Amino acid sequence: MQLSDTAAEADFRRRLREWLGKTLPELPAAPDPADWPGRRAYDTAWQRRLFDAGYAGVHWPADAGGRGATPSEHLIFLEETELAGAPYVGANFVGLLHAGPTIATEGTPEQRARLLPPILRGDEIWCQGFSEPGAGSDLAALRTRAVRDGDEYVVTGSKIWTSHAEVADWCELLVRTDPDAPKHRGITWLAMPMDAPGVTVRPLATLAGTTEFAELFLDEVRVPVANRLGDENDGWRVTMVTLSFERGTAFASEVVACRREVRELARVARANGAWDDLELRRETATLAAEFAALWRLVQWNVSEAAARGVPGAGGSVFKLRFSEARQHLYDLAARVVGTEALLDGRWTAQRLQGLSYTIAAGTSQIQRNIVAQRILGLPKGR
Amino acid sequence: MQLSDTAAEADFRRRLREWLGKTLPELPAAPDPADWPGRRAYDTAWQRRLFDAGYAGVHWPADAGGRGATPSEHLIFLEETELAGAPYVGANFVGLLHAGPTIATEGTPEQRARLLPPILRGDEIWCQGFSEPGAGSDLAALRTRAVRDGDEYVVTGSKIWTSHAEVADWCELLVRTDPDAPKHRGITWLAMPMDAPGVTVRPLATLAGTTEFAELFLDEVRVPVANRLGDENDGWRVTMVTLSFERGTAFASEVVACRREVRELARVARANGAWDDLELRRETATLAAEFAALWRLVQWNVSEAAARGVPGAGGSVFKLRFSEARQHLYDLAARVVGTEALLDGRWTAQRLQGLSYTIAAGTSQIQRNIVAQRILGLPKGR
Amino acid sequence: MHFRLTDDQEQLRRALRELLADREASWAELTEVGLFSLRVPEDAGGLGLGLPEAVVAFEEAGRAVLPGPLVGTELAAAVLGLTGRAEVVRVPARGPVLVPDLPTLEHVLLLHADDALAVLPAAGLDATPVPAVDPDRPLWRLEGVLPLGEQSPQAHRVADEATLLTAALQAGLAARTVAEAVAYARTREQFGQPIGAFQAVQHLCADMLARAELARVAVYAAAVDGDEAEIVGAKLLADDAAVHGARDCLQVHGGMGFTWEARVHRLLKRAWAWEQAGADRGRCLDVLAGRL
Amino acid sequence: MHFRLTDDQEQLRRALRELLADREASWAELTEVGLFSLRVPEDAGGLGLGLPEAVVAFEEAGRAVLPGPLVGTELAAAVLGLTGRAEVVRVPARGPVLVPDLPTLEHVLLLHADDALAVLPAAGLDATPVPAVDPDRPLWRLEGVLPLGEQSPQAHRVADEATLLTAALQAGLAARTVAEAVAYARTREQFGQPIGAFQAVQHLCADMLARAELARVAVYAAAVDGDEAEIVGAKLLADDAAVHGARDCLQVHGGMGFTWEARVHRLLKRAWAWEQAGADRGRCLDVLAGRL
Repeated sequence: MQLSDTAAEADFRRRLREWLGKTLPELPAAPDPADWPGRRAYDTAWQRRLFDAGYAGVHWPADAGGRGATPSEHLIFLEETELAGAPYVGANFVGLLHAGPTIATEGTPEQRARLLPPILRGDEIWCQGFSEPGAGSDLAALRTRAVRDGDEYVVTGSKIWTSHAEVADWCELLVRTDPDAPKHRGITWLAMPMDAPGVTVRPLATLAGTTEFAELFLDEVRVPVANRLGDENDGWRVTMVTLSFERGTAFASEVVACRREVRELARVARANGAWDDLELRRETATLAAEFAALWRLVQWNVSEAAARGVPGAGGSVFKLRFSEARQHLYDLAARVVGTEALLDGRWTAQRLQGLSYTIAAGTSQIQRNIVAQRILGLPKGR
Repeated sequence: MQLSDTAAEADFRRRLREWLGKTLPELPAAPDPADWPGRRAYDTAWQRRLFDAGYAGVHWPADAGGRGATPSEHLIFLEETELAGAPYVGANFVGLLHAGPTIATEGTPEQRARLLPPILRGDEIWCQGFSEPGAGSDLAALRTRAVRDGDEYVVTGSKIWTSHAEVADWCELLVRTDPDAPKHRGITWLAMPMDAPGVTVRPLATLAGTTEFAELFLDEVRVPVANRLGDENDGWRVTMVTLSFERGTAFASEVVACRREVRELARVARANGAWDDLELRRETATLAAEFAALWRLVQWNVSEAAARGVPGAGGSVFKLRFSEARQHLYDLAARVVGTEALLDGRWTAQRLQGLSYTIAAGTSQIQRNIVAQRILGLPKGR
Repeated sequence: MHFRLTDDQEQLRRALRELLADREASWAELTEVGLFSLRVPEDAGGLGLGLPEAVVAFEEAGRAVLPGPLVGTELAAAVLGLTGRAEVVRVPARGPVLVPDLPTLEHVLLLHADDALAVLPAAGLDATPVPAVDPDRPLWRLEGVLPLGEQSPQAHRVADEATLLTAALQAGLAARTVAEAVAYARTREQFGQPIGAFQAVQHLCADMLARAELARVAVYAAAVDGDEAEIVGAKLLADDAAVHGARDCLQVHGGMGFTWEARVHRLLKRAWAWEQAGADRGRCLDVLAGRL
Repeated sequence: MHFRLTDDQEQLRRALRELLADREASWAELTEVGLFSLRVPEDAGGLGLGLPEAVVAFEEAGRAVLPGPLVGTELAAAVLGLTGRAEVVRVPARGPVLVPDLPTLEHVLLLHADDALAVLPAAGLDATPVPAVDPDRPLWRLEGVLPLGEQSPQAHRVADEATLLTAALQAGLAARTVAEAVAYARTREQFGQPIGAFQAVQHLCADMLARAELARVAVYAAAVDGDEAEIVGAKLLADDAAVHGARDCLQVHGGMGFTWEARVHRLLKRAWAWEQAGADRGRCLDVLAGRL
């Protein structure tokens, strides 16, 4: 067991830190969160800088244009960029972390050549069309239909929880191509151009009052068959393949951020007197221990993934605990700041946002099912 | 909404309190918990005193020999006897609170005449033969067989969690008389004399190291058909009937006791310095509020039962919260007393005993199923 | 002992539930049905009822997540004999002093930590509007030096009863969260069955109900008994039932609950707001610990 | 970074798990395999390994719920160069000073609240046997005035490493509770299916595993990193995983768990005992808060 960097890792970290130190001060001011074109421009400019410096797709295989870094180096990348306060992956999220890796694994040479380089350079933005109003936890119940018509699919239906839809060039879309097959067997993966006729984007206001997500309405949208990844009706497997790209690094930046938040909260508590309350002090300390351990769990999972080539089963365990710890953090913050928690300020915004943590990317209930059935081998109920 | 006594209730309470004040000092010393014959003698002597004073079967209907008191008066009886430190119902439990009421409702005139008076007078002790090693939460899965042979049933099987079996005269026994019927339909209720040939009692050590319970082994025990309550194969209904006798008063004494325990714990904490720990102090206060509310919930449920004739659905809600609050109380006590919690003393004995609260008389999981399905009307899963 | 609603109390509850069922009642309507004059003596134009009736009524107001200065207006009329809208504002242990709905108020009943009460004309207050997280409960921050108050039996009554009426609002809100969660769980299907058929969802809802029921009974008992320890205990249980319930209600709603449109978030935001009204958690626990 | 067991560490774990699999190893066997000399330098007859290896070994000891003065004997050898059985005893915040297994001991390592250490010959101590709740961990109460101790780097090492090794025991015990609960849930049938098929049981077990895994990783990291804050954080998580896990394991076992025979209770009683060994919760949290 070793937690310190290898020589190569230390070198990678040092160079990255140097580059960040030089580059970050040159960045323009971050755009207003409501200014979608401004956000796209900001995020893609950052991606272009990463690309020029050789840090685009750190974790992508070299033959897909990435750096081919080890999982440990990828983790260092995430840790250092977060510690340095570098921009969040933002609009590049789906392209870099989901659609891109899927195409790298499952795409034809033509698809890879056409679609991957613009992701790495920050030229093209992707969004994700998976969830539907009727298909959330039960994603495979999706009903958006695609009917083959010559060289095209004609797609009709709707999607929800699509981030960056307003400024995306492409959508990785899951559609049902065989309504008669068992639900996992009739799904197909398509790369849909967002400017295709019939695509309507409607911003979706969240409980925080912001519009981070959109709904997509698809009305006989024609998508070339050439945009299909993998075989027809094989889209479920194609999509799941990408999850095995995940090398324990999901949420790594967020853990680093939460550890900073706990320290910040302690500072606020010291300043406003809440620190004198033994209960609040101990609860803050408990969370500090929890996030410290969660960071170690990230390192453990990354090491496992690096050694075994596949991510360990630790992902669901991590997700379960991390989601709850983050919500606990912002509930605690509300008690620390007192009546300020009733104002729409910094801590409250985080608290509202945090309400999604036990829901998005697999509810805590689903995570527990996974842990119980796939890790512990408990039987499915009747 | 009224919490104070009516004139009749106040009168009942005053007379009872007077009688307790006069009677309790006359009682002999309580026997050693391991001395079963001593316990039987002590408990039945107390029951005889109650009988002589007109307090035997306070809640039983008058035509069954009881006092026919209102549910409110029954609650007053439970509260005052607990507050005064009167003996616990002990060995009379099953007779007074389950078997007796069942016989009162379902018995023939002959059965009532033979079986009820000795319960009220403390002459005969009952135990309960319901649970089996393979039938706990799923009680109706019981497999102890009874085969009709002329005027007798021949019973073979085993029972578990039987209190006072060592000193009981009778066992209210559930047996399977029709193995081919749906599980709730093939069960029969029998009054089995404990001295019948083929009955073996084996003490069962609990995790606390004591033997409060026993296992019953039944080897071709012959029970007269005349001892059957209700029809053959109708035993499930017969048994459930008694639960509707329950008028919200179950655990009422225990709530009174827990409120005393919280005050006692605060005294201990003040004495040993634990009270200076804000966390412990607040946790104790939280429990004080919880038990105070649980006492109000008892009063609410009793009032509902009195008004409607059936107990409200509040029983499961009460059981759920009360079980957890009691366990919390003894976990908190362990923190208050420090290393003393590692010794086999007063608080630790309670803590160990308390481990059964979320299991016995319907696990908390079963209680939640009941609340969700019967009160909230949520559908059964597939 | 007859610890259940009387027929009159049942009728009051039914009337209010009906009024508030499908729409938001106007302030005039609430005044008309006597929400604020329940406890005003009959010879002063009120209904001459007691705290139990007020609590039953406020439970319904909480269930309907009514906006506006409910608690203060009732207390101003019932305890202080003042007419017009009013709100009780406690000086918090931490954070700014916030007044909800300030421009609509005639009186601000400012309570200090020691229960000293200052009855202030709302019009003259130095206050700044601030962005509130609950969209139906706009807030103003009091600026400058806070006026002193006076301790008195009346002030203590305002303090205790503000806590109790707020607890009643929370108990009603908690019951609402159960109803909304259950209704959604019965209709929303995933994996081929209503999500309410999954044991995980059932148990979540069962615990929600248990919290709501215990809180409700505690609030009723505190109204009948009037003891400070019962009041603060009821507030703790009601806050927990409302906040935890609203949180769980969102969880049951999954992604849908995260939308603005679904309005589930209003339950949580209101529960947070009412949690900070009346005596705060630290004070409630101190009172209870002091009794042990 | 290579944060997983090395091949040698894996081998150590496998060897111990095999040794401890189905029966209780004798003290001689434990000594023989080097449980107490893992960290003793090779030239002093030990294995010359480090804290990570000790933690891996103690995790297995915890999983096997081994009795005896494990932690103190290891620390006496590794830190103080003392041979023979020893136990670390912390003067508690509340309650008597309790020494487990006293008659078998040669040394008592008495730690005061300020980490001052007194190394005492066990034979001379004024102590009374007292009834212990854990049947495999008999206790003696120290009587009279406690000997003073001395602060030193060695004393601090004993304090920190006692906490860490106890955390390792608890992490192993926590893993054991998961294994026992899952094994029972897979075979015990009620309502026509294994109880492990019920979502309520599945979720209980899933949370148990999550706590156990997080604790395990935290213990490993603390062993590698050696930082006091990591150690006390690991202890908190491991105590929670062990105590809560043993509690849930009993719940999964239902009535069976309540019998003496089923031996599930031993897991809980030991988790309670080890929770009070090493730094206590208040101290752990103070250290962590001090770092913020």
